[in-house]
Amino acid sequence: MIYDKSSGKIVDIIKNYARKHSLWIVAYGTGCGAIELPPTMTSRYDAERFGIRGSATPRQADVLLITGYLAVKTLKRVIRTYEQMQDPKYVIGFGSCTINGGMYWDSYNTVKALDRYLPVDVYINGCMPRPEAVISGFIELQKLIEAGKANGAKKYKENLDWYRENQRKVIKNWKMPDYNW
Amino acid sequence: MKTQNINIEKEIATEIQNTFHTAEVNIKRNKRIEVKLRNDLIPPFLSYAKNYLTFNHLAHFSCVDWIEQNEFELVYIIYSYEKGVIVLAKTRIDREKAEFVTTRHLWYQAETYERELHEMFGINFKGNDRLNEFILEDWEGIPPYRRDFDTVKYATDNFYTRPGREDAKDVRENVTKINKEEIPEFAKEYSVRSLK
Amino acid sequence: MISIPYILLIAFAGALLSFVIHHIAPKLRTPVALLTTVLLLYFVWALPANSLINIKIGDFILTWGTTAYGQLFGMLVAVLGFFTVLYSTDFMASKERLGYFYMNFLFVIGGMLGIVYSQDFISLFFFWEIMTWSSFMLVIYCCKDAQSIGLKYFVFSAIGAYSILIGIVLLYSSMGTLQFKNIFGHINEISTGIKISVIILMIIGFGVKSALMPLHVWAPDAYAVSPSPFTALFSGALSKMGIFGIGLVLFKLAAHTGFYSYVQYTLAWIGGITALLATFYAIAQTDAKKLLAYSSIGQLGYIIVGLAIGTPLSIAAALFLAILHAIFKSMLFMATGAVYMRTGTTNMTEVSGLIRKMPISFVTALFGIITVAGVPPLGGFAAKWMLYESLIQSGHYFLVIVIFAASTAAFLYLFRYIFSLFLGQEEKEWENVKEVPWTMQIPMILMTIFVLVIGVFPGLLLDPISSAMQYLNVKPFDYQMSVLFNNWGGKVDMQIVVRSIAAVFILLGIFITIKGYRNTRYVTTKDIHTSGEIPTENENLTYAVDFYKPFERSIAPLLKASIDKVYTLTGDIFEQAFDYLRYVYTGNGQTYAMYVVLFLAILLLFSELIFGIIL
Amino acid sequence: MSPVHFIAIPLFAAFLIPLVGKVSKNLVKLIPGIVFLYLSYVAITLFPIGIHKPIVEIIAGFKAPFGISLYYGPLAAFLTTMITLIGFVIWLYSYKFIIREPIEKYYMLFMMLITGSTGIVLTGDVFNLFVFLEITAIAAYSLTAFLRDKDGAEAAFKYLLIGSFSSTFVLLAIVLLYANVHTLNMADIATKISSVPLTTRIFILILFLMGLGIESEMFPLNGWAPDAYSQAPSPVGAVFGGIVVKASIYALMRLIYLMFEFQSVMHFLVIMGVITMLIAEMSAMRQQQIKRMLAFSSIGQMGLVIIAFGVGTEPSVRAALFQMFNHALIKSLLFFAAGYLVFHSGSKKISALDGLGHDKPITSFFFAFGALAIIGLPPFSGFWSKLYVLLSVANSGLFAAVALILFSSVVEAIYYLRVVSRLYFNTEVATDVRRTPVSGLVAMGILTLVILFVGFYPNLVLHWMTPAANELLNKAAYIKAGLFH
Amino acid sequence: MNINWLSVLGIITTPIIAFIVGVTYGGLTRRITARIQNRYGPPSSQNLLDIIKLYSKETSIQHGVMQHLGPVFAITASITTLYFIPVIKNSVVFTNLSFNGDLIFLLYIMVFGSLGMALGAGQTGNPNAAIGVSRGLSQMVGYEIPFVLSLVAIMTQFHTTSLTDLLAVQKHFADWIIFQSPLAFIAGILAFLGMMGYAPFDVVIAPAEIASGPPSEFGGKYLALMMTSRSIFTFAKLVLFTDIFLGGASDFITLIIKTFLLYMIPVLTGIVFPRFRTEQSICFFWKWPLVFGVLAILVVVL
Repeated sequence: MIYDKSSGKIVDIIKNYARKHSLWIVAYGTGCGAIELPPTMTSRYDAERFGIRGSATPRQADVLLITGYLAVKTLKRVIRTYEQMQDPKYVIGFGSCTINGGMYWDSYNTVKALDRYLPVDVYINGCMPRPEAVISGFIELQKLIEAGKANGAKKYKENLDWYRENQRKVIKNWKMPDYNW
Repeated sequence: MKTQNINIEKEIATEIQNTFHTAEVNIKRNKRIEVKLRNDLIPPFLSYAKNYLTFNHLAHFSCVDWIEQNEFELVYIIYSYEKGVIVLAKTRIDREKAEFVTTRHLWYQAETYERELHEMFGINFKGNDRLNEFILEDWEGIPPYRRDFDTVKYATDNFYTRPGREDAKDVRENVTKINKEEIPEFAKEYSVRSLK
Repeated sequence: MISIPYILLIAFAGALLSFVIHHIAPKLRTPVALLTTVLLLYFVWALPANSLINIKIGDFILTWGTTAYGQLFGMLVAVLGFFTVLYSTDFMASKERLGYFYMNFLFVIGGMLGIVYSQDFISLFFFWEIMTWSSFMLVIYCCKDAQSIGLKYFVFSAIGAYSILIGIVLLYSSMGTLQFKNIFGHINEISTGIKISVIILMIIGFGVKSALMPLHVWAPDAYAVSPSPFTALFSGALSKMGIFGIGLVLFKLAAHTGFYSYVQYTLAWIGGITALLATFYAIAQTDAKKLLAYSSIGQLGYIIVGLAIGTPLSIAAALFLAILHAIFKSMLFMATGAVYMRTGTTNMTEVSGLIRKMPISFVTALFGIITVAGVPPLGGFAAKWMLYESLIQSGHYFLVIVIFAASTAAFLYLFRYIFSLFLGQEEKEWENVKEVPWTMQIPMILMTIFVLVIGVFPGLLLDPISSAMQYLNVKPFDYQMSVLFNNWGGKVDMQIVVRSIAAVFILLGIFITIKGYRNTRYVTTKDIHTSGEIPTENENLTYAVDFYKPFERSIAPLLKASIDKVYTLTGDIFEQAFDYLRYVYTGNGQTYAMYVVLFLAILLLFSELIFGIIL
Repeated sequence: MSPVHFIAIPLFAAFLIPLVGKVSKNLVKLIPGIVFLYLSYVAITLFPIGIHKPIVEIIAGFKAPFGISLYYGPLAAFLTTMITLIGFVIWLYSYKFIIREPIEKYYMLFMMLITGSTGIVLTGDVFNLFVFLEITAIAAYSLTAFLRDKDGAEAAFKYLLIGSFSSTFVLLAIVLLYANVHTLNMADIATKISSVPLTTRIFILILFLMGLGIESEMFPLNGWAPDAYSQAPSPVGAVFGGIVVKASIYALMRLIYLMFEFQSVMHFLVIMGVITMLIAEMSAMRQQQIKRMLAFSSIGQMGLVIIAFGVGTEPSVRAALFQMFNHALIKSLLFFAAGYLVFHSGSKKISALDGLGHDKPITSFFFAFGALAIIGLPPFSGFWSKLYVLLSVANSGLFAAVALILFSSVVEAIYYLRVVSRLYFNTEVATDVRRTPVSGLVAMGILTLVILFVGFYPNLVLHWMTPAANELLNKAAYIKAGLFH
Repeated sequence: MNINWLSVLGIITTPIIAFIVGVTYGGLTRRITARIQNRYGPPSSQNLLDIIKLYSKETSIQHGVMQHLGPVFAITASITTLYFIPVIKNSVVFTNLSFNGDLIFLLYIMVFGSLGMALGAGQTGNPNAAIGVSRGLSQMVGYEIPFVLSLVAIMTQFHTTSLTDLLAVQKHFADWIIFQSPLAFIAGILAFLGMMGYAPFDVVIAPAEIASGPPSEFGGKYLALMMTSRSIFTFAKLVLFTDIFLGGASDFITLIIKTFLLYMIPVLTGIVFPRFRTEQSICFFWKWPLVFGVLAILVVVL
């Protein structure tokens, strides 16, 4: 897979253009952030004009939206969902909980710093980020895609061991199938 | 129209006191009665309250960790729709050997509360056969709601903590103290980008 | 050398021989049975067109002869007989009482061949009964549950056979002969009442075997419990004997009478309703064989509709469907049998995801269901097309809706069938399932090729059908090797259809997916979107129970009303009455003595009534 | 060679057997075999003659109508052959089956019974008919009680009770007949009966109908049959079904055809036949004991025969005779098989037969074979006779009877196939170390072969049926042959 | 062998045109929906972008052969169906194979794709997919009956089963079958609503409920193929209905106008209606559309 704009092939430009304008999100409603998505998608803010659309299953989706704090239990599911997605795929961390734990900084069951476990392309700050911020985050992602820099999935694949190590550190009982890609 | 009995708490309290002589019955405030009982009297009391005093709603069931007395206090909050009165039935059990009997036969929803208490406090409810993994997954060690469980220590031991957070001094101190891990180059990029 | 008595002799001698050999040299029984069917196949195929044999028994002359119509069905029986016996060699290998099995199997085949070559009603009935009891023996072959089912089958068959017999008896008493050549065409010499009774009785009788709707209740259970090779023959060939008989009655007896149109109209509607209801019942089944059994009933309903409409195109459609149904339903029953052999069950809620384990069976089942559905590239389409065209053009507007509804609803159960058995979750329980042995694959593969070829060249099958129709005194219809015509000038060229589908399919298939397929990696069916939850190995993710619940809810009143209950109730009432009646024989000598005295008294007192004389 | 051998030889053997019994039991067992072999020789010799031209034998020197005469016409030829055949297989079967002492008494009674039956078939004299009837009946009573258990004795007593009615009625009828026509020779009676007042004739008919109806199992008079069949030893059941009843019904039909030709009698017979058949088949449906079930089936089949006789046309009489023949064969086979099934399972109950087909495949096979045959399925002989009965009944326009016959066939099929499926298709396999004796299997095998052969080649029997039926129907010829031979 | 190059041109261009038109219609639909919901809405090229993106996505996993063949079946059926429908009246280029086959044939070949899709969905082993197929097939039984009723009415009225003959009947504006046989049109168009699968009849792919149903395991190329097929198939169905009821089209502009108007019926219905449950939609189809269909036949027959 070529993500780079610098290859200069017209095909890649078209592909990246299409990718940029067609972001299908699998909204993994983990925390309170999920409540910000309905206003984002509906008439008031209408994210669909940027080609952003909800999709039902990870197989069809491009963007994994982590909307809030991640319990260890949830992380396991999120990892699985992420690994079921098809390349190219992007992760957006949503709200301060995903960045540094937010108000759950001392919780016994919440992971802080999502990027230790999944390659986050864009973080959206705030607690909670308003829909404007969400859309701005998406636009940021679009810019990255167009520039060919949204290569989190690639990084994930290349440094799978490091991610796995972190993941296994948190998830005590690793019962998942290993996706060796 | 039903006439409002203003002395209903007193009536109930008296009735309870007359039935359970060892109980310590206090009227905490309007429509709220506290009943402290010996732990072996809790099942008969709840049954009595449910069947004779029409307290047929288990509103809540929780636990307080009295680590100083080495005891758990179990609190059953039951409610009567007819009388509009809440009764808090409290009892103490041994903290070391945390065991109690189930009240699932009275209220089926008690099962869920008991599972939670089992997981969070490590109380074993005899007669409840569904005390399996509930909210936490693969939890090892001290149940997290016990007061001798150090949550900050656990969090710092297990989860990576990002440096920063200048806005919150107390937190920052903690964080800077504990963060010793190296971040690889490629990962730093994202961290930096998101923090700027 | 090659004549009908030899065919029958081979069949029956082979039957007895395989029974005897089972007790002497058990290893030889299967070769003997197989050899018998091969010989039968050769003999039937090489049978000269004009053979005619007369045998005198008492007052009657039994006549056996070949007709194009009989030969059509005879060929079908012989081919299916060979395939099913070949299929049995490995399928039945581990079973007990194989001598019994093969004996009755060959008896069934012999009986059916006898039926198709009969040229008089006595021998028709003779072979009909042989076929009936030997098939009964095979229905009860499997297990204890089969007993009551077999008994039900036999009772219905007996009722059917005896109503045929009453018809025969009526014909004999009014015409004095039972030769086809003396009866066909001379039917108008007898009175209308007898004519009507004969035709109705015979249609009822033949209708039992072809599972017409109020008489179908034996079929699902009997199909479900009989061993799979026999189920294939049962549904494929045996039920076609009913069609054979109805064809004879309709076109050789009823066609010359004044009330033909009423018979046609009634029968067509019965067929249509059979098709619809059977389809609905099939949707609600959980056992694959029962599902296919109801499907068979439905398909036979179409055939009856086609026969009853009576236009050349519709009769051709019916006969085409009859032959094709024999093939594709055998394919499906064989695929089901293959699943049964490897998993030990045909319950669709238990088995799933066998596609990678049993690819040949899957392909057979896939082609089978596409043919049943009547979707274009395969043979089923030609039959469906001719049937609908003839229905619309002969003005049966509402009937076409009924059977179209049935045909659409058929997709439901067909998909459920193939999905539940072959697709869906690959369960750990069936991890070690293997493909069936080659003896079972060969018939399946051959029949798959057959439906493919017939799909492109329906004319191959329409040739014998049109000569059979000539025998039935039906006007010829237009067709070419691969082109079908209707009466309004419409036509479908199957070659163009198949070519275009194949071209697009190959273009897209090769250039778009083959590359993709190579680059992809197989993941198990546990690796699916389950909202992040990780299914454990033993977790059952199969969606198989209550597959069509919403649809069943929509047609709930139809499903609830079961004709079966009526029969059960009738049977219970009779049995209870019989039970009371047997206490006439009290076992008490005094009572018996009293009966004697009472009888004497009655004879004396009512002698005027009885003998016309006052004593 | 003379037809009198049919009566004399068994009679002689019957007297010989107790004497030989003092010497050797094994010899006793052989004597009936020798007798039957001899009788078969007689039958083979006489059959070709009798079937074409009746042989009339005068006993004691007086000419008919004064002397005692034997009439060996086609019908008698057919029936004696049948009795010989059935008797032979019954002997073969009994050879190992009857192990209970006193064996010589069993064979003596058996020989007596054969004497009686052949006598009934052969005699041309009404009083002798009565005598032979009594011989048969008394032998039958004794055989019923042969096992000397409580049930057997009870059944025999019932049989005796009803049988004494029979004797009384027949004797009364004969007396009345003699008082009116002053002769006992049947041919003579036939010529003179028209002079008797109608009322008297009807009365005599009623008495005959009562008397012989009891023996031939007509409906309200057949109370004895189920018990007698089921409690007697199995070969005796075959004796009843194959010999006694067939002889009695022959006697009844002979008398009726000879003396009374009212249409109403015929219709009455048809009605009685239908009622007999229906009630018997329905009663058989829910029987718990296999032999009792067979007994009821037997009664039902006799109903069928009575219907066919009652229709009274040439094809129907032929069909009736054919049906009689087939029934004798098949029912004997069924009783034989049932005998060993009961023996192996140790219980008379049908429910005890579960899975015997696996343990005793050959006996079970014979039973299944017989069941299929008696239901009337091709390619067994039962198919043809039932078909002939149906066609002949229908030819007389009695479609209701046709429908009822077929209805009872369905019922018959149900209860027979229930047993068959129990035999073969229940999984519990009972094991019995005792083996079925070869003699029994040979007996059943002979019957099976005959049934199958007749099934595939019915012409063999049908060929003889026509003269036999004609004899019964053609009164003038009988008179001519009987009186002026 | 003489090859009619115009036909070859038609055979190549027809699916392409159908794809472009279908995709644009899809995009327009989303935009119109957005406008009605007081949103700005995506650009009308959005569907095309989606499809390009899906094609460009990596497809690295599969659940078996049928998952591959399912979408191929679907697109084959769509294109083949299109070939047997006269797209432009009397046009040499766009006649394709419409001289062969008739309405009954079309009814059956249209099913081919659904069957393939259902098989592909089945192979993935996702229970949601099976539920979706179950719902879809159940609903199909619902709408096929009124549809066939209306077709039978038309076939009976004009004594032909051929689509070309039906086109020949509707020469002038007043001859359109929508005017000649309005009852059949009502029954047909109600069935059409179900056929298009927009709300209220979108219980098959209900995304929030059963994770988009049959295609829930399809991503990347599979989904792209399916969307392509869907676009072409939508166009084919629109052309079919235009040919049957609206007198066909003799040039592209007419075709676009007619099909677009026709297309707006299910789209606009879908925007304002909530979703029906399966049995509700079956009951719906077996109520009024059925009555209209029967009336249409009765009118023709009597």
